[in-house]
Amino acid sequence: MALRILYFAALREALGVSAEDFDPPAGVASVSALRACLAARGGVWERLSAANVKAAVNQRMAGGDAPVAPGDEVAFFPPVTGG
Amino acid sequence: MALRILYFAALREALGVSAEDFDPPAGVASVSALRACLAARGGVWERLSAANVKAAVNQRMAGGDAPVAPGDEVAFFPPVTGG
Amino acid sequence: MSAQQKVADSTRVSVQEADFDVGHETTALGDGRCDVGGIATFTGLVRDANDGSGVSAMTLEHYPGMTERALADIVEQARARWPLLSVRVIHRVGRLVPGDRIVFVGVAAAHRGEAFAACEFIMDYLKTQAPFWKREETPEGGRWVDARDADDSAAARWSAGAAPAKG
Amino acid sequence: MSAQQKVADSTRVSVQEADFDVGHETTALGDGRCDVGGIATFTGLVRDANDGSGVSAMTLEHYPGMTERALADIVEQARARWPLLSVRVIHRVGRLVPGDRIVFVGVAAAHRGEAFAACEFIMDYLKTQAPFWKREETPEGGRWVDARDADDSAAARWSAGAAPAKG
Repeated sequence: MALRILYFAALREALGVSAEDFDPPAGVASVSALRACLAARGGVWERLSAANVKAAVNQRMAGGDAPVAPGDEVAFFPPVTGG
Repeated sequence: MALRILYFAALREALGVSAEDFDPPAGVASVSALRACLAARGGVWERLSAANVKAAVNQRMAGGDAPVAPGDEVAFFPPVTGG
Repeated sequence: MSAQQKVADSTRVSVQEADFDVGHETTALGDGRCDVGGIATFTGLVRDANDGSGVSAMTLEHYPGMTERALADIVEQARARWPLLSVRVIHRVGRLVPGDRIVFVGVAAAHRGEAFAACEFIMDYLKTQAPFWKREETPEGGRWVDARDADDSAAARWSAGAAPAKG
Repeated sequence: MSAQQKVADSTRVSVQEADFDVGHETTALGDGRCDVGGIATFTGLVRDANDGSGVSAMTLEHYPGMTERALADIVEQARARWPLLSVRVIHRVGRLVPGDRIVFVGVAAAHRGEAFAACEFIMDYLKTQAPFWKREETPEGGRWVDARDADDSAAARWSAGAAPAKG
């Protein structure tokens, strides 16, 4: 079972992708490992390495250490600007 | 020309007076001197000596040192409780 | 636009027996201008209990003339501290029952921090500087409400250089 | 009375394209109960300028599902800090023009200090924790709004034990 990955706002626009199903390589079990793995695609994907890219796991804000497991919904996005 | 003196709320009720025109003795030229002079009437008037009685001169909050002069409107009242 | 700004830049203060319309008052603070980022409001209501006693009604006495002046002074102090766009203060007098609105303070500003700070500042000062007195009706009879020490300290924190962290 | 209290004790959170009625929302926070001493509200509006450019419109993107959850979490954090009676949060999404309402936060409590603090806390956390993103239309084209450092520090001051002086 893959991860469901979502991208929002400026990041979504830059990547040209709003969502994907992704089977991470074995050993990719945290938000930061997943980020590094996606950024390794190169090109626009290197934007995922930017320090200000935020993440959520299963719809809750998550730090780099947060675990990710098959079936999780993981989102990457710029700092929020609502309100 | 006398002072116009007003009393409000619990103080007005205790004194049984809401307003009076008062010619202070010569030398009574500050809020605290006026308070002492009125309190010297004795009985219920001694309530004017209470530390928590506030004063206004010409419709602005005034400390004990504030000057009072003929024609002024001076008010005495308990701490305010609006809002 | 400048005529509307002139109107909206104003301070409006009312002391009245009549109730007021919170939606109308809040909306009016931003009407006709597009530089308002946020509007903070406070509406005070009559509670049915105070100091352990039931309150069936209260009567608000005030000092006509001084009241309006005191409220305007308080708003001017807030305007000297923060860049405010429009300010509205309404205080009711006369007899009120639990659930009734007593007071409304609304502040429009470019940024929320200023609107929140000024709105709370005006309420804190109003509580200690504006000449209103509440007399409550309880099962034990009528009684004048005692001033709360908490209100004095709430007002005092503004003069201790205790401006909110974000200014 | 207890059935009404049950309703009014609730938290209501909405994410919607439609506008809202500030008067109705504010009044509803106190309806049917007489233990509310004050209601603090904040209404955020679209400004016609930002970072020196004119803004003719903006579009709010969000993360459906997470948005509602994040807002509910923020309100729960506020409830854990202060005794609140009712809380209402509304955030609009979609296309908005200057002067339009974006967000509403209303908090009813027994005392004003709690209502003010919780209302500002919810706004500060919403600004940094709720997944909304603004894209502005300006004469130079569309642009995503940058997060403001001031918003991070506004939220951070609540975790530095910097509770308002009067709690």
